[in-house]
Amino acid sequence: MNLIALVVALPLLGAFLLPVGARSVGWVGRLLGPALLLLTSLVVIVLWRDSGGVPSHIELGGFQPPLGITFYLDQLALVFALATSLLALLLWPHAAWRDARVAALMLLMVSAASGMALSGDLFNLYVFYELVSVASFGLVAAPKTGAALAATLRYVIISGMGTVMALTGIALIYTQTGTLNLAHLTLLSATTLDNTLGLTAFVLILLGIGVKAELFPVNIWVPEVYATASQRVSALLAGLISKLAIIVIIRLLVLLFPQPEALTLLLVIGALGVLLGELAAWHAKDFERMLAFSSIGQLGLVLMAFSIPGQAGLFAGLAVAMHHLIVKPALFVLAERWSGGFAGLAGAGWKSPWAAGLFILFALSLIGVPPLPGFWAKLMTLLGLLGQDNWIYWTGAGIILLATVFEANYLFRFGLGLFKAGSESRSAKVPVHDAGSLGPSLILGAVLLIATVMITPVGNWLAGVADQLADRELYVTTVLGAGRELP
Amino acid sequence: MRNLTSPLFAAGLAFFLLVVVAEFEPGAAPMVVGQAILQEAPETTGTANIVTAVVLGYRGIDTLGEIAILFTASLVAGLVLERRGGKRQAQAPAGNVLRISTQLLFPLMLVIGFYIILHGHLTPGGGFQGGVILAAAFFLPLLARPGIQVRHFGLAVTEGLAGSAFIVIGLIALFQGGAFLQPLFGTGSPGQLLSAGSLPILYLVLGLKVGAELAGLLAHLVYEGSET
Amino acid sequence: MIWITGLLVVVMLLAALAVIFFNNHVAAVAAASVVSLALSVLFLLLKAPDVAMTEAAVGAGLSSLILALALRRLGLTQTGAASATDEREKNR
Amino acid sequence: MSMVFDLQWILYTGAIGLIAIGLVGIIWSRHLFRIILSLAIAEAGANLMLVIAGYRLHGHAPIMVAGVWPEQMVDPVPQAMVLTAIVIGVGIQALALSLAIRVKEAYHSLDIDEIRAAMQADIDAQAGVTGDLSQEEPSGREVIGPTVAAEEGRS
Amino acid sequence: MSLLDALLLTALGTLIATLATVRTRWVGYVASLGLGLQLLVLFLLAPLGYGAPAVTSGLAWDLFGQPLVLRYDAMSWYFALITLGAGLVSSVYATGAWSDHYRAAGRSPGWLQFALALNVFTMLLLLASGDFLSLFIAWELVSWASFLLMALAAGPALKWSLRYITYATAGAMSMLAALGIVFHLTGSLNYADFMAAVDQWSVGLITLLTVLFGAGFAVKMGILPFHLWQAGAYAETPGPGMAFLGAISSRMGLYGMMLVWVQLIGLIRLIEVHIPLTFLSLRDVLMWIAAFTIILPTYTALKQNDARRLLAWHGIGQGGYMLMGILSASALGSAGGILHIFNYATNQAVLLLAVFAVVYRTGTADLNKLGGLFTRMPLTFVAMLVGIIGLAGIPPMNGFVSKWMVYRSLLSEGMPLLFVASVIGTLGTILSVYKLIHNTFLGQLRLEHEPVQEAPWSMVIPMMVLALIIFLTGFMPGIVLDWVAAVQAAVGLPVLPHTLGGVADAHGGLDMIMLVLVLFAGFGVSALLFYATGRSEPVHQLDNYAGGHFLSADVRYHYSDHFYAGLMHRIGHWYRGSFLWFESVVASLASFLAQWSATFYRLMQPALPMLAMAVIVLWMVS
Repeated sequence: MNLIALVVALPLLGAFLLPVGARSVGWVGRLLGPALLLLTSLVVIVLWRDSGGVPSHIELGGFQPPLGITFYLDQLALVFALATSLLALLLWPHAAWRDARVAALMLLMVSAASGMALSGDLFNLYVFYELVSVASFGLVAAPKTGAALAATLRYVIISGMGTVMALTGIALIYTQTGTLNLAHLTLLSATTLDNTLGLTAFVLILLGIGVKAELFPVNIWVPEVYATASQRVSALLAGLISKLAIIVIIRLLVLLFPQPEALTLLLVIGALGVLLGELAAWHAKDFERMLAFSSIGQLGLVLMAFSIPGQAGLFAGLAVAMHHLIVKPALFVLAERWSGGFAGLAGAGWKSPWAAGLFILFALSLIGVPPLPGFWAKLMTLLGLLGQDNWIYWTGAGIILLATVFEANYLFRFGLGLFKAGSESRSAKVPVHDAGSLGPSLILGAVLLIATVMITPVGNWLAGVADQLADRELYVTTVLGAGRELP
Repeated sequence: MRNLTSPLFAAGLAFFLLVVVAEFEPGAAPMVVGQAILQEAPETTGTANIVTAVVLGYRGIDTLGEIAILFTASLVAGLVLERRGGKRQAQAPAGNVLRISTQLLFPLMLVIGFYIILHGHLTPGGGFQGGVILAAAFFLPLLARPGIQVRHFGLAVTEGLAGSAFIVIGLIALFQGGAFLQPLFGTGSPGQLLSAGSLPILYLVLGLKVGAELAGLLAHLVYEGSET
Repeated sequence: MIWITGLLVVVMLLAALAVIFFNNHVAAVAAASVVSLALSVLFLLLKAPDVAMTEAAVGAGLSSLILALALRRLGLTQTGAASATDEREKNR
Repeated sequence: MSMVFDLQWILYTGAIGLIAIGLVGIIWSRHLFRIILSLAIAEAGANLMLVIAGYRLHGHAPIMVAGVWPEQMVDPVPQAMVLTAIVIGVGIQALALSLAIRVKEAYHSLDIDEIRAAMQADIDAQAGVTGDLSQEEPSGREVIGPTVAAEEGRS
Repeated sequence: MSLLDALLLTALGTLIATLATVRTRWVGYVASLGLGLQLLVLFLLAPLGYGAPAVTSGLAWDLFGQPLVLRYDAMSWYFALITLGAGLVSSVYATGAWSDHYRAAGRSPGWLQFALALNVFTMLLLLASGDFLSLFIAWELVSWASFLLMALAAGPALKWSLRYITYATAGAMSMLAALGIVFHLTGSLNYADFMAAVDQWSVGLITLLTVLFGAGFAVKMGILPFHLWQAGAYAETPGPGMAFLGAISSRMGLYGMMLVWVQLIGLIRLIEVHIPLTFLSLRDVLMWIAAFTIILPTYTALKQNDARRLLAWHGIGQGGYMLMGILSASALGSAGGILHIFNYATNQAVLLLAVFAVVYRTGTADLNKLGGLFTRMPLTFVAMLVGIIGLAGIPPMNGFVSKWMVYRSLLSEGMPLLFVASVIGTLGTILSVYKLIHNTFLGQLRLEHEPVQEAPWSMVIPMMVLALIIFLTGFMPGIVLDWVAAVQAAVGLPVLPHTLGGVADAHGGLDMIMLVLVLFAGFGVSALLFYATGRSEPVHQLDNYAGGHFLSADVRYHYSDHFYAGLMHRIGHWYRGSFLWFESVVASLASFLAQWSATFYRLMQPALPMLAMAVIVLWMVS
């Protein structure tokens, strides 16, 4: 089982060697990145098959868990590690083929992202989170236009503040508990973290890691960065990295801070995110920013789903998160050719019907039109929210319903704009999608359709993952082993 | 609006943190894991400096993450600052005093740097501190003779090789059946220069990498354009 | 022991305030290096020699160097006591 | 003992003071360079808090020296963490400064508001969209606006 | 593999077959054949229409712990019959000549047929829903299918279909909220638990559920506050699509209302729920909404100059009658309401097909530019004549039977004010319907319409069949009343005793057979007198005089421009467009909020909200 460390080590090795070797070895250097990603996804698949669904852990450096750092491999971690490699492979930015440094940044991001999914140590999660954000600074600033650089700078400042808050949170936790291993912390949390100090630490870490998870107060950077960065990088950031940040928060929530106030806090932040995101998206007048605001709204929805107490909440949250993981990158890839204001895109649907068809499919799934998985995810969330006897949860459900109406309006305002007839719209200047530019969207669309057809097995599997995530005792016994004497 | 609210909010945050912090009993860190490491570290890793044992042994992946962050930071700084064939500002030639003192200081700083790196597992200090000193050492000639070309390619190669060496050592442990980044070659006798198995090698490699990276970073900052 | 820590903390906080309120950028960088120097001595008092060395080498040494170089590249190195406002007109 | 209590109070006021001053610096100052500096200050404060977390009164440095027993030593784990945190801080600072250099070249100013306005104008121009602050075309009119229904007669 | 599965599978088969042949010429025939097959299978299910127990489908899923049950009962069968009837007629109408005309205009009739088949399939699925979850899923599919049908004709239709889908999503979301509340209260989504638990719920909860479910259905049905989208959206739908939508699509809302209000919650509870500070009960409020839904849209129809818009506004008005009848909860009234669904479907379909036949020939539906087509298109004229007689509710046609039953029940149930309101509505109907036939067929033929011939047979046959159905069900309403009685039994309303000729009750009831025979006897005598005595002589349409002197042939003396100008002069100021104003208030409020949130992201300095949030939350936490 120790081979899982390769998932973090190999891309890192590739990243270190790429800037050195790229000039001399030419195309081998270019292919090194995708090859490594293929290798890591194979490793994850093999390990997943062997583990057969039973969570296990590995000790890095061979030291006993509470002292050393451990990687915890349950279904959730493995699925996100696999998703990281596959999605990065699918969305390999065009700049990465030309410039070895961008390829190195991508490899760093992938290794840190899978590290974040797997790691079972508080400070280690922070280091991987920091590596992901520094790598994303590089990828976002890659276009080197004035706007991209300014947007990245504002992003660096707000991430810097997030770092400070996360560090303070970790310091508080360490002062109180004296350990960093999540399993050990879970044992101690009942006695030490179940008070205002625990909540303060949670709030600080939530804001710290929330920068990447596009939580309400700290997602000011999202529209600027997604509008200026290259679309595939935005796809990766919006689709994958934000989910990983949320998964980290949820793992901390489930293991260390099971207090109800934390859940209501998540709900309030999520609700504000949904409301502001969807309203701003309705107001946006160009495609990228509409997608950026819609991703803020969707992530607010993910947070609200996770804020439902108990296993139902985790199940609904995972469903919405996985659905957004598939749909948003595909939409951003569509934005590669269809970037810019809506006026310029009037009638673009006639010239590239496949792209328009894909957009309609993804829009329907985002809104939650039945047979598509988006509907089941939203239904689970709403039933969960309305199932609580608490008026805040009911207002949350109301906000989701209101936001869906706005979502339907702005998505199909753009969708129908694609088919606006009229002579000038058929002119040459309308951007056209061809097979090359649609590749990733087509694959993700196929995945969505497969999930639609096999909704019951996918649902049961997700319920299994949610059960494992919700089970704190399983986590502690797997990592620390039953009955071990602890320092 | 900003000038009023920011001090207010900062004061509020400080107040809450103080209220929360006041509950800790003074100066008595629980040291739940710390005490166990202090007992166990000398035997398992064989280092005198327990912090090095923690940095490279117990929390090795943290340090790997750390040098990756530094590598990314200097990579991005290079990516952003580099411009092909940028004009070289005509800088005033440094005075004689600076030139001569740099010639004197350069070997001295190299010695100090390597000393600190190699004794990382015995005395305080190690890869990071030594690497910074090496970077400063490489930076001095730039101050002395502003016009000289910086061998960026050389720096990049050392940086890449050192980083991959760090990982390769970890992988060797993995492929020998142990865990990733497991200390190798036994522990040797504590207190000796050649003790603590693979840790000193890791620190050496780390020092070289940090040194090369920061030198590259400083070079990028100094020059407008630079050939790579 | 208490007095030294107390003194250091006061110096550190004053230097931190100075970083924000000094008009002249070079002075601000100097104040920043004072903060990290005071911090590294504090780390020594807290029995963390490794961290003290790192803070001294990286915090005081390297970051001040990087800040100074950046100042030169940004063209803000005039040492006169120009006030922040007219300096903004200058670099417009 | 009062002496112990004062030491801890001094240290924590120092740490939290640094963080607070850093955060104020980031928000209050208009000049980009000062914001990056204040960020460094805030991170220094956070590092100090981490080290304080591991300090034990009358403890010894965690170096195996003759005559010092492990029980007397200070907690080594936070020191390892701070090592990493300091170097991360410098890494981000260097990155921010290089970005600031290029932003100054692009927008010829280091005032945070001017940069934001110029960036927003760039993004709007690149997307071919008129900024919605302009009064001539109030936004969102066409969505379900009454004009749509007007021509088919009032109801 | 019950008959219901056969029905659904044939519907799916038609859908796939239409999709396969969408590019070819004979897609119309494939679609019509498929719909005909479905109608045949429905006839095999006929016992349902006569009180047989519900048929449940073999396909049952269990999704996330919620069983999805598909079953047909008398009500579903009745609605399915109308859906398939309307679908078949529209599909046949859309094949042949009309499709060539449509293809010449640059659009593809194949996709229209596909959209029709998709709408029929989703509606059959909706009618088969056996629990709340399948009801909601099918409901969303129906709204999105009709969105596809509306958005097919690009151009102005895009704006209207976007408006429709916004309303429809709002309605669906209110239904989803109700669904969530029901799940929270009963822990499951099937009807049996709901009906068992509804007794213990408080008055407020029942009102909330009624309103939430009702809002969802009212949007589709076009009940008053949510009616603004319907006229424009239906009018922009291409030809037969509009006939289908006008006939049955908005009645799915009525199916939902009957299912939830009448069958699950039960009208008795709605009557018990008293609105504080007023003497009205919840049911009375709903009936008054239905009454206003009759009046306002009908008088807006009066002002329309486009025939399609006129009939679309009528669709909304007539919906009010059906709702009024059902809510009267008496055997006679509810039977009238349910019968009116069938009657109005046939009337609306035949009128729309006639209008589109006129459009096919003359190219325009603008009532100010038509006239005197009676001489050129006699069969279409007959079809429209039968349609407007039925719509106005004049004896020989079926419209009279259902309107009579509704009026009679309003009086016997003691609701005179509602009776007055619906009579005002009927007045509006007669006025606007007369405008339709006068401006199109009566008066003098225009110069440019001289060469116009009768519509091709592929369009006339469906119209004639519909006209025949209207007359037959008017002459012998008993045929449909059997099905209506079965529906009443299935839904839990008192069943109406009826005979082949009409209603039999103590106060003399209604016998249409006798009435029609007497009517025809009267016509016969007057026709005999008119033709036999030879006094009459045919006069050319243009040989007329006004004010004592003759008009030359080139002067067309035809009162069709701004037909009701005089009437409008008097009641014009009553049209204040209050609903339009309310809608634009909501729209501008939403756009203001959106602009503020966009500016929040544009202007806000990144660090301040983070610090603010940290402090606020810490304060709350401590």
